[in-house]
Amino acid sequence: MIELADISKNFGKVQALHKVSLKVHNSSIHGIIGENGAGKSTLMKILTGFISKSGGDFFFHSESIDLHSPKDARKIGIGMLYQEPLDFPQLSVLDNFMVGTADFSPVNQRAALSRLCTNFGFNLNPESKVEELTVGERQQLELMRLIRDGAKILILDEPTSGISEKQQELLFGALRRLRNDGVAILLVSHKLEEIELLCDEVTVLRHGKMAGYQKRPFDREEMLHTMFDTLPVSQPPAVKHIAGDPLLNFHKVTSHVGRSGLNSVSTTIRSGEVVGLAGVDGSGQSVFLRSAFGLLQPESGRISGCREVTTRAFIPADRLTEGLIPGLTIREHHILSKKSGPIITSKSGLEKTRDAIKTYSIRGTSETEVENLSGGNLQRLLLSLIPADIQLILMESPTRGLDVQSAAWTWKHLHARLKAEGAIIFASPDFEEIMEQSTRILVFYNGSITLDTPTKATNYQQLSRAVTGEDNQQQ
Amino acid sequence: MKSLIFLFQSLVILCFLMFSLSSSFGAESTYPFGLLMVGPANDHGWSQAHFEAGQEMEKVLPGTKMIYIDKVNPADRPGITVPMLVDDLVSKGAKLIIGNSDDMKDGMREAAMTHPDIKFIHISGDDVVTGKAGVNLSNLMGRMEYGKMMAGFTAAMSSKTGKIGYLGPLINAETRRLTAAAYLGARYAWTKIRKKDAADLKFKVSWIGFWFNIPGVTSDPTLVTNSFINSGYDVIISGIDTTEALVVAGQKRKEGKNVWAIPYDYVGACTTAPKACLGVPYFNWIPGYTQMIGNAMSGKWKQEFLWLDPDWKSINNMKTSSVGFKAGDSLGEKVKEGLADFQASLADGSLNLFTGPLNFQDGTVFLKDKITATDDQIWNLPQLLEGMEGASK
Amino acid sequence: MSIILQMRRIVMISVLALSAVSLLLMLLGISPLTIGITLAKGSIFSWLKFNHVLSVWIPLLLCSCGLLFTFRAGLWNIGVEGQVICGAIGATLVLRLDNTGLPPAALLSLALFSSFLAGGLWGASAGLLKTRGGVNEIFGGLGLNFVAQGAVLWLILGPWKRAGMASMSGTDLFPRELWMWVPQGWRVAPAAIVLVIIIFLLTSLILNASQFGLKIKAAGFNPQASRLFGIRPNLICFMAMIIGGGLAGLAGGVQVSCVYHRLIPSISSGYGYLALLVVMLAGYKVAPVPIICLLFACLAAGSIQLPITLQVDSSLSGVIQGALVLSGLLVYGLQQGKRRGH
Amino acid sequence: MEVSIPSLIAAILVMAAPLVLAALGETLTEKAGVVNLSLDGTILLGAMSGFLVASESQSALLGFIAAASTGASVGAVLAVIGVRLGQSQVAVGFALTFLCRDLAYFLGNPYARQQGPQLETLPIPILSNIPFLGEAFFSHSIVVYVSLLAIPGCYYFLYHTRQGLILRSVGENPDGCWARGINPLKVQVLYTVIGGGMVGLAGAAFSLAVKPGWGHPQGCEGIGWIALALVIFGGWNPVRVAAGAYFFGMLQLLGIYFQDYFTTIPPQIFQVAPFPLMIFALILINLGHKSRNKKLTGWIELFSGRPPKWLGKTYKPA
Repeated sequence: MIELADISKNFGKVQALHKVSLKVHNSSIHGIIGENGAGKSTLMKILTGFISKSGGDFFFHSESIDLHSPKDARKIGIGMLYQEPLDFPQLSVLDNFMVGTADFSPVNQRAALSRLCTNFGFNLNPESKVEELTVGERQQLELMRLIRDGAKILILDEPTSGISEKQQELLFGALRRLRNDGVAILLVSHKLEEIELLCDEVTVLRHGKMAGYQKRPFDREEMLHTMFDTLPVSQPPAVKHIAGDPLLNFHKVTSHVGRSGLNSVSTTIRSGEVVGLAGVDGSGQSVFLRSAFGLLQPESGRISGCREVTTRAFIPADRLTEGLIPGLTIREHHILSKKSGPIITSKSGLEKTRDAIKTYSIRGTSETEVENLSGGNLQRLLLSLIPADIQLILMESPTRGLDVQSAAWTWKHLHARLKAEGAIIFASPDFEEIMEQSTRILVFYNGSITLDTPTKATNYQQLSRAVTGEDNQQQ
Repeated sequence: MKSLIFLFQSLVILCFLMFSLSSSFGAESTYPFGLLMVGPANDHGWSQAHFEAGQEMEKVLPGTKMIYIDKVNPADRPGITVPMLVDDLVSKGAKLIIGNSDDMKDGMREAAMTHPDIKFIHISGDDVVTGKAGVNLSNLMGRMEYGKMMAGFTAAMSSKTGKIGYLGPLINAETRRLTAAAYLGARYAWTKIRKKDAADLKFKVSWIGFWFNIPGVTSDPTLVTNSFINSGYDVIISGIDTTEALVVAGQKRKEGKNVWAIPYDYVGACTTAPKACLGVPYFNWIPGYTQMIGNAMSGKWKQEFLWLDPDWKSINNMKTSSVGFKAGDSLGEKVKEGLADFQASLADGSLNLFTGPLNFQDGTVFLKDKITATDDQIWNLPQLLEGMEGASK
Repeated sequence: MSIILQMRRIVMISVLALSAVSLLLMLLGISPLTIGITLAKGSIFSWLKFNHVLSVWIPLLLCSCGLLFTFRAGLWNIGVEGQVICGAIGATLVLRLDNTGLPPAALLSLALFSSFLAGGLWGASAGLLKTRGGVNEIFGGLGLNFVAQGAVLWLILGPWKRAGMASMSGTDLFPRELWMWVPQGWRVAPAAIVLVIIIFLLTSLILNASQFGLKIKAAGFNPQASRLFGIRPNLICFMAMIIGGGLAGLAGGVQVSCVYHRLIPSISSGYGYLALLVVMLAGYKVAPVPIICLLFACLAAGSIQLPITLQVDSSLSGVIQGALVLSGLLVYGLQQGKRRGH
Repeated sequence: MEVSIPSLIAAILVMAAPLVLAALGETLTEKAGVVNLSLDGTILLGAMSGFLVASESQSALLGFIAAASTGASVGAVLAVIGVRLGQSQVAVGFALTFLCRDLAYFLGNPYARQQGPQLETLPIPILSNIPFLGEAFFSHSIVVYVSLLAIPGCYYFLYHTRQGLILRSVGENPDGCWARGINPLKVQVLYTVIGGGMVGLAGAAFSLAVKPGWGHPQGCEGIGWIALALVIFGGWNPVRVAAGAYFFGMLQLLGIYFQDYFTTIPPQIFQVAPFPLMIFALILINLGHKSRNKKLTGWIELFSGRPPKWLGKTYKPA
């Protein structure tokens, strides 16, 4: 039905996709699996016309075509179900169903909606507002809209994150049905379980390249193996700290922020620990970190421990827009991060900034505005901004975008400055990093901690199973 | 930043160059005078009456030249004050400055102090009487009471419902005096000519807050007139500088309502809606200006408080009469005759409407029986009169 | 940004705006050159006229300084007009006090202080509406403008009206000794000039060279991230609103004590709105503000000459101001679009 | 003053007619996610151009067309700088407000206080003879009828047509529209221009019917800000927005009647009243959204609405 041949995509110097080829056939479900940053979302944006490819060919029924906008993709029957449904929360279900149809007739459309609902066993009230629906229901609505629009190729991005088991069953039922009706389906997922349940074939992406391809029956180990890096089966942590007094205590903390929120999370972080948070993006790690820093207030439960902001530091994943203040210079960031006199002279913070630039080898001058720094430099700047007396360091993706040396350097620094009474909590999509750097691992799945283990006591296989939801019996 | 400063400097230099190239404007006249008007020069009202009189001066008094600024009020010209404008006019050679609004009282007084060599005429003020003015400041006003009496007379003669609305500007001695005069004229027509009961005559004043509409600051005169007419008032007498009352009355007539309006201030005011216009009491500033400017030109200036009468022989003579009443097209013949008689009795002094018994609005006695009011009592009328509706203060 | 780019920007904006206005004038058969000469003559070619320019410049610069604070904090403070009015009310309140026994100079300083306080409170209430009430500061500010306008009308027509009058002309004049001192041949109080220069210097010091200014900037640029630096963005915004309102209030105080010597309904003279245009044209930067204020003040003061000598309506100067700001936005937009395109 | 109810209703309808047109135009624009802050200036410019063209051509119709196109052009300027070039819509709208106002005074100066054409009233045959209702509703100029018809028209367009649905969705989530093959920028530009046109019409409604004539001041100054406030007050719902306009018209009129009863309160205060009311409404709306009290929320939902999600933000397609 559709075929991608050697599709590449560059964002400036970054190559997000490198010669990816795959075919999606009628009446089949094709899975795409890969860790964060593997290039899945870029691939889908190309398929739906949101962005244009930099190289390669796109065939539809063996005919080479170009997609310039979502309109083009829609025309040839490509429909996509986004992870965050691209719908209109304030409008009614029926309105959402009708946006963009040529046939604007509420009576017909209402009938079409209820027919589709019955067909697939969904239960939606056309009058209720979409914002009152669950994510699962919003997906159902979108799915029916795509079918009504005659989508021949359906793309689904992480369709099961944040939806209930029952709705998942409904969704899978619908997808199987659609496959039987001749629709080609492309399913993007983290979850091996889903792939195994649904897919006829699967392509594994890694670092923007094709890492593997399998047909039914799948080989699990092989799939995991191609998804993540080939790792030594079990590597001892590079550092050894002795866990000391409790530093931070989470008691049944519940929050509804984010995709999965936090689901009655209880844990205690002790001084001397380096805690790695593993899990699929959006499983609760970022909410956990933000709650720990005090940016988010839990809806119920209690977080206790060192309260003062000055004794903890947070480095978010989106370094520039969440962690720094674009428009301010490196020096200004240093002045802000440290208590100083009310008046800023041309010398204020200068020495400290120069020191930091030197020690952390930041490529820039003290007057460089932070938005002009590259990813690695941003991270080093953020590290340099952490005051010396800090107790708790919270980080998201501490080495994302860094080359091997910078990453190693970063960790050396972090461990070096971690005093006996301090702790580091970091979330990372990279198992390697977690296994190497942490003393303790918390695995998040759908807002809950599903695995809490000393790094020594676990291995790579157990982790990948826990992360993909295979192993829910732990804890 | 340097570039900005550089740009600014070059602009300044450029301006200087252009300045030297440009020829000086205007032929020198021997006696330029300045006119500060509170409203627009083409308002069909108070300011236009002044503007046209000023223009006339250039013919009547050869050698004079008018320099004028209109819309002199803080809403139209934010941040600009009367003394500033006087400075400007003086720098343009003005030897005498006329300020045409009561609102300019403080500014005129201050300007007169800063420019002792320049003569000032403040219209409708009374600084000369109260002794607050320097010798170079005179006051000028016309006895509009007569005009307003005729307006009130005409209104009461024409009204079918016996309800007369008065669109008032702001409340002060002047406006109280004029509304009271209009009421007295109306009551006279109603009781003496039409022989009806004084209690059946409704005379209501609604104040908008200023001499003309300033959106958001004053009440909207269009709205006020509309609500008058919607409540059954069929003649609206305007006391404000602009013609909204007449415009609305014209509109309502087109809708088939039998209503009229009497505008104010300017001889040509009726042209806005001739069919709805019963007539207009107006000021003619030519005699006053001629006298004061003429004296100043010939060195005979003396501080004066001029309150000029109409020329009773011919009140519409633009050379001699300071106050006039121009009958409108829609004025009936009968009313016209009555008006002529009324005017005649005012002229020969046989009728003085400010004669007791008259009570104030709050019931206290203003004038006892057969007593006529002094000029001072009329000028400084402290309240509206009994029988009038509307706020006095 | 490089000087050359900035230079090019200024040239582009002025050429665009001036050519648009010139074209309009030529279509109407008016010579743009004559207009330019008249405006220049009416503003900078005589000491007295320059005094008038200054009397516009002072309150305009005060309002603009206040706006610099709020814009830095990422807020659209549209309520400047109301803050000016409240400042004027605050000053009048003090200047109307009888028998205080205070020397006039002390009373005047007190009046200015009270105007700062009143304006600041008004600004704070817009800030409170935003942080506590969830009312967007644009609509809150706009609403408060009208409320302040209502309050001043009520005061002038009600408790503070002149004896026997209900007029929009304003309250009674203050006693002569409560007018700010003006030397012979001047029309603006030197004290006000000194005050505004000090305020401007303080503003640029605080915004460009102080810990507090840096915090405002951080909270304005990225409120979320500023929390990581221990800044409470809501508190900072609130303080910026107070300072912004206070400075605008001070402008009202100056209007009352130096220009009108009484409270009038249109005491704010539209400076609040004009100041917004000034700061927008300045690209929200501190340094160009006094120069643009001067330019706008020249246009405003010079515009009186248009009807006197050319019988052209004064509103032309407003057209020039508006055209400058709009072409400024257009040029910024084009340049940003280009940069994005690269 | 004794009040005759039908004539009071008639007066409110007339006074509010331009306000209704302007507020509905702004509702359309804002529903598409664009804030056009320039209303106050656009109304004046529309009033001026309408009056000027009408008195030159002696045709009120041409005047209305001129005013609408003037308003549409102002909308187009906002659309180019504020939507296409991505500058702050508030800043552009604000600059436009003052540019348009002064341009109107400047260009219109030669026509100030001149005689110009006025719309005649067109009592609707038969209907206008109905007692009470006839005087109140069916004896007006065409402007009033248009404003009355515009309310259901606007409502129908927004909630019962395909284009209306697209318009609303763009204001909610332009990305979603882009994914459905709709170009949100085009839609935003279109409705900024159309909304501007309606605001221009409101201007002509003033200068050719409600407050006939042109001058400085025209008398319609400040109405633009009120229209902007009404859009919020009415919760972006055309019917409630229009109701707000009539409420405001009533307050204005009552201010004049109240002058007699509350002599201590200047009538001008009543003109200011809608603003504190608006702020109060906004606070209530906010509290309502925060509160978990279902009863309170439900009650507030009755007379409040939420702004379109993308209101005032610039959409940049990926």
